[in-house]
Amino acid sequence: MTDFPWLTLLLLVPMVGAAVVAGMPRGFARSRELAMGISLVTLLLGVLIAFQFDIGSSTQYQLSEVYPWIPQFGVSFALGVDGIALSMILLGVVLVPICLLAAWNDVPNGNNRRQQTYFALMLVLESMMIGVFAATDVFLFYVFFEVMLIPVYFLIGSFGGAGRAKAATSFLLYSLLGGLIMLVAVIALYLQGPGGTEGFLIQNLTGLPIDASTERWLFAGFFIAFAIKAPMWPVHTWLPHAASEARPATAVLLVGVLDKVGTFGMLRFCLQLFPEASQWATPLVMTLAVISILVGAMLAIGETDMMRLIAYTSISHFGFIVLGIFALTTVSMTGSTLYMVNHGFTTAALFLIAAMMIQRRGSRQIADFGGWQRVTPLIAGSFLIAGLSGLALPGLNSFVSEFMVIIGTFQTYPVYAVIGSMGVLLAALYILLMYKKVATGPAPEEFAGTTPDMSMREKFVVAPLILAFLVLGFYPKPVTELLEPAVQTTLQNVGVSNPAPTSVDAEGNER
Amino acid sequence: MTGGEATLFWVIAPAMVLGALGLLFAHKAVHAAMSMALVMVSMGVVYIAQQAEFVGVIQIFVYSGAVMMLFLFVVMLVGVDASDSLVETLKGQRLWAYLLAAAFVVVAMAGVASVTFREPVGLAAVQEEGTVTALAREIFERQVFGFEILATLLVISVMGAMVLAHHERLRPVMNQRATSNATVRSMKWLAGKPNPGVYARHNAADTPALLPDGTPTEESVPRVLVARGQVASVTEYAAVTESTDEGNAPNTDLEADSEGEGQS
Amino acid sequence: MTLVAYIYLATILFTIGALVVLTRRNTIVVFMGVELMLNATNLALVTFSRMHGTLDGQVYALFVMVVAAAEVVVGLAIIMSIFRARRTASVDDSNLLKL
Amino acid sequence: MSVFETSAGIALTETHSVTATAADGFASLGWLMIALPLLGAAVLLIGGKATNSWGPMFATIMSWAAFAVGLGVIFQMTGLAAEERSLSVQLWEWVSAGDLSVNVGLLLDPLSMVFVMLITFVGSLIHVYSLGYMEHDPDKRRFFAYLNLFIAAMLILVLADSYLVLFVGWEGVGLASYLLIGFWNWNPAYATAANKAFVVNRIGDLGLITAMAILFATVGALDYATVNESASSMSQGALLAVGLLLLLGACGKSAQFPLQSWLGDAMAGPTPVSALIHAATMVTAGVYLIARSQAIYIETPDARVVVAVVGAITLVYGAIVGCAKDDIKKALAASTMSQIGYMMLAVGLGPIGYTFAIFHLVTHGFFKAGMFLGAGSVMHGMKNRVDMRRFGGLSRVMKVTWITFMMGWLAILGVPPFAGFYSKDKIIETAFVGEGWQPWVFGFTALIGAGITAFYMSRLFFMTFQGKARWEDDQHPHESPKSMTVPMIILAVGSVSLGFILGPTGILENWLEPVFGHPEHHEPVLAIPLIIALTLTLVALGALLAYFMYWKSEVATEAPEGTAITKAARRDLLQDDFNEVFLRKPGEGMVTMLVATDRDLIEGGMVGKTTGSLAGLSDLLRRTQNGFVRSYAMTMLAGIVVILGAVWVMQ
Repeated sequence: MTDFPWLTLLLLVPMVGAAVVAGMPRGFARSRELAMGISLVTLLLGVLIAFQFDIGSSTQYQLSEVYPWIPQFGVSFALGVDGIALSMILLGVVLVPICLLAAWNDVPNGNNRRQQTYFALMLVLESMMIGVFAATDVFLFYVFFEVMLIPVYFLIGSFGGAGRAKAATSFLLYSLLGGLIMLVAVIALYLQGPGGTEGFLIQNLTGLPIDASTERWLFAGFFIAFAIKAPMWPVHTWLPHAASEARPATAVLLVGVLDKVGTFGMLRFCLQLFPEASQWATPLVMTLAVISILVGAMLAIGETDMMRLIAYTSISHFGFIVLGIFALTTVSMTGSTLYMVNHGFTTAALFLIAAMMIQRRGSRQIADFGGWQRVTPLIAGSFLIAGLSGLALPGLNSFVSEFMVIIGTFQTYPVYAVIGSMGVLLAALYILLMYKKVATGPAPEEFAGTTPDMSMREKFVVAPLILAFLVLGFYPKPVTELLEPAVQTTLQNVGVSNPAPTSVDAEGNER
Repeated sequence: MTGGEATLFWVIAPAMVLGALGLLFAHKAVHAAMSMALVMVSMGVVYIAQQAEFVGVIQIFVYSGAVMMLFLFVVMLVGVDASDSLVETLKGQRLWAYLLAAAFVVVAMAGVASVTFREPVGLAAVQEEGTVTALAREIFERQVFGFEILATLLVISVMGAMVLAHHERLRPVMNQRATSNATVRSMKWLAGKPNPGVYARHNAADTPALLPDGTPTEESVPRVLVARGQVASVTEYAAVTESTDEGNAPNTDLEADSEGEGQS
Repeated sequence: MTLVAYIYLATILFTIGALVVLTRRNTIVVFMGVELMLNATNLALVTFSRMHGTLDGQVYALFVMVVAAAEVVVGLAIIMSIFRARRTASVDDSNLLKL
Repeated sequence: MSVFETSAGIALTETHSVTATAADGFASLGWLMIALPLLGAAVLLIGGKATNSWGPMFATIMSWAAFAVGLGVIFQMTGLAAEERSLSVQLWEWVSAGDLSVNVGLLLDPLSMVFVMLITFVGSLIHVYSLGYMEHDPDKRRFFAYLNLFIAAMLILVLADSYLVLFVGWEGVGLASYLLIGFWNWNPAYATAANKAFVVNRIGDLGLITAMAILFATVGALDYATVNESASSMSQGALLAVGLLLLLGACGKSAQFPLQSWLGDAMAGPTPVSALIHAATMVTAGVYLIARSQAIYIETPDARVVVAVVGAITLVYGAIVGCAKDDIKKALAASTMSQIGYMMLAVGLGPIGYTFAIFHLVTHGFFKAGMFLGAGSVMHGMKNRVDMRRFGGLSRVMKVTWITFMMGWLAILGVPPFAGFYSKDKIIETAFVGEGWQPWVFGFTALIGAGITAFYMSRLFFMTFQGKARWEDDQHPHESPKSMTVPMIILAVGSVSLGFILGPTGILENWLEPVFGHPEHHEPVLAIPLIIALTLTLVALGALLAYFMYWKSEVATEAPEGTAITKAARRDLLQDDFNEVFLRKPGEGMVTMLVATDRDLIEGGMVGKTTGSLAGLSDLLRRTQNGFVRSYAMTMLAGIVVILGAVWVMQ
């Protein structure tokens, strides 16, 4: 069964599903159930694939498939996963059904195709997500990277809130800008490579003898695209708009999974393909990462719109992820990749639960809330849990990863680690201040007693997320085991080894 | 180029340029079309002179005969009188157009002049079995695919023209019943419009009838005449009545008319 | 006096046709300008055909005629319908290309 | 659950070393101590309204069950030789990547078991007390869930076998504390207090995280065993840094200077919470952390001195604040701060102080919890008033509360033979041990602190229970129900007896010897009897002063103006004002500035100007698209001319 094209199948199921959902007659009443079924099948398939994956294997990409696509230009349709890609794909296929459930009543089923379009777009997005993480051909990656924008653009632009047009345009332009810069780098990279019919395969482009200045330019081309995607300060301004104007389910997929393409790309492309340049750029990148952590957190503290606040917290968290990636130690990089998974769940919970309150209150402004712990105790309680996950409370998912990033970074860049860890403190401030303003205080009279608490559907949205918090918080081992070999491979490609404990060095005796 | 052909060329080329200039400067569309036809016919002659007999004949038949007639037909439809205003609406358009055209002529001619053409081969060799046959061979053997596509294009364009020229009927045809129903529903002219006026000296349909207060009413005249502006003035006859009935000075022409009418 | 004279003639006719298109505002006249340009091109094609001793130029001239005929048919139909709708045959009045 | 054979060990002074052995028998069920209250919390929180009726009782039972398991473990331990009383329970591999590998493991040793006993016993008593105290609260179930959560987290903290697992408990108790301080968060001030507690604690946690980062970078592991073993091979700089950062963490959790500001506000929580978390258990976690990290502090005397200095400052600081507070709970909170200052001082003194610090910690846990419960009982009878100036003469109506409170009062004063005498005097004696300036400074600070403590605690006691009744008109004080008084009585018995049971008999010292070793005996710079005499004299003086000021003379129902220092002490010696001016205001300014920067400079300027100029450019180009066919045709002709021209020029 190893030759079976699992990944292509995984890619196709939601894509074909989307076509089916979209093709149903106008006013079709069961499109939600249909989409949900498709996403569950995808999830099942994803889990099956996870079992096919051999952790101990020595090959970098497993389940790989290579078909010629445009052999004249060296482009092939090549899929394959390492531990990092697989974990991101799994994150995606787990989050999509949750998001679909959360989006159940987002678009009413009128005598038109809006509902079907909405759910079909989500499925298309899922397919693109899988593709972008599974692509092992640089050009194919680029194609998915760009095509992915289309469903998001429409999800924001035609289903979003009042400022959706601006948000969608801003999102699209930012991403396209990054993508175009990357395209230049992609083509230039191909010209540096061996060429031939498989000239775009990552394997064939790894470890190229490129001269230093070219490598730095290429690195910059890729890095800018990923920094915009991630997003890092100062190219972050599209995210708060997009996240606050999009439907919460879209925002979850956008921030929780799609933006990970940025950090994923830094790992897989920037570090692996341009090791020298990566090390050359490390001080700058680390500085930007630390600025992202601190500025993102402080902007979150100063924000008055709940959704935008959550978006800013993501900027801060992405800072941590980038910090860990470029610290180039096994611990920090494993931490970062684990953070990528954790952040997906955390943001999902924050966005979705905040949206439940926003929907009931009819406003996104934090100042319009107050005392909601007494209006909807269950929602407020889960919001607190999600918030605690966001501020990396030990026992919940984010802590393990954040801690690993900090102590791993400390091994090589203590100063950055210490400054970055200030983000831990600021996280407590933004989460708790928001919770205080939203949930504590006297119960608002016009809502108390009349506003319904969490419905059964919403419980099914929140429960898996909180379960994921706890499982990943207390037993992250299955995930770290998946991630660590991939991280090790990347480190080998960069040619860096872990720093040994200094006391052992100094004394010369081993523990 | 033999002497005969050169002569022909020097006669016909200025004619063609003149025709083209006529197209450029003629005020009336009809004149423009006529100059154009001149150019077309001359062009056919030139083709024939250039050993392209078939093309030349087609040029005269199809272009001058069919296409130009079509143009004239449309010109007639749109209005023979329609003439261009000489006031240019786009600022600088005319000036720039002449400048650019001059530049184009200079550049293009300079370009052509700088090319060294080889000795003309002539068509005698390829047209051994006859002009038409050679051409037919060319078209139906080598270029048959393009030919088929052109045929399709023609069909499509005909369809397009039909669609464009066709006037979609937006409401049902008004038959007699519908018309009478509409009349009754409108509560206007239930008993029919008044007949045209009848005067001693004139009883054609173009004279309006007079209302009881003596004012003429246009409703009594057929609509077409009104549209054409061919309604006769009542005053024409009033003047006559005035002269026959001097003692009764009219306040207005119309009143005079009506009085005159009453008296006569 | 060589065959190049025909090419010069074609150039002049083409220029005049272009001028007609640029300066005249009556749609029908503009259209005739376009036809003039096409004819000028045809003249060049036929001349080249004779120069090179192949029939390609003539064939293309024929094809151009066919295309021009098709164009005239559709174009005039368009002019008719514009005229019906707007009671004018001026190009400037129908600046429909502008949103 | 899997049991690993590890080399988790406790390294002490060079000669003394105990290796933890894998627990077997009953002790291998040690994880139940944590699991049971955690289960309680989970059942109550997830069960929702269905558990309203039986939930609180269930939580109480869970807490007692944890106590029972702890007892069982201790019982098993007593059967082992002193050197073998260090048991390890390995649960599962938690964090592992590269060189980092941390197991979730428990270390059952004498030190942690002392804490287990204190936490579960006092904690369970307070559960019982809360059954009465919170009886009419609509959210009673949530309260008990949080209490159970706290017990579980605190047990994780003390039972952990590595800094990272300790950190889980560390933040866990912080969360429980946050939830409980903000339990009545319909009052925005209470919610703010909860936030403050969490955020200030986070500053300390930052220290702890950084300390762990240094440990990992230098030692390569985070479990106590490895760290203790390798501490001697660490560089002095790293040791000092770790020592100070751990102290920062301890300061946050134990409300020590300069991170003490949250404790007073934390009194916003229900009184049982104040008794349990902010007096008996959680706030002593800092002391535990320092005691646990003794291997590091042994190597770095400089850090140790800083610990002692922080302790000394806080003990005076708390005492001064305690003198000025009129809010009974805030006065007790200040006293807690001061008493923990004593413990901190003791652990800062090095090996000779550890045992006494833990001893004082235990006795303090009892008498301070007892007094807090007494204060709760008073509030229960006085409709939740806390202003001592409107109390007075309650001894007549609340006999049980009065007596039990008196026991606690005498204990904290250090009157023989009450518990405080044995524990606190030992610390004062130890403070006088040493060379150079240290014994004199620390000794006299501790001594004077004892005098001030006597004054403000007597003030508190007299203002509340003695003198004339100054009640407001609507007050009808009454004794509290049995469920509340019984725990108070038990704690009072402890306050009376724990001292001479554990102290002079050497039970505690022997019990903790495997952990702390047997320090050589040092003579204080003053004779011991002299120290005791001085202490008791100062205590008597302080109490007498309070007697004349607050029992014999009239107590104003409105606080008098007071001197500048009184005013400052009422405001926690201007700590909050300091924070406000030097931390919060600049922080707020920074946030405002950054928001403006982000909006105007980055979004408006960098991005906005770019898009703006692009839009301007396209606007210019748009003008050429005027919709006139002839214009377009002209551009075409121009293009052709240009191309032809270019061709011509190139030829």
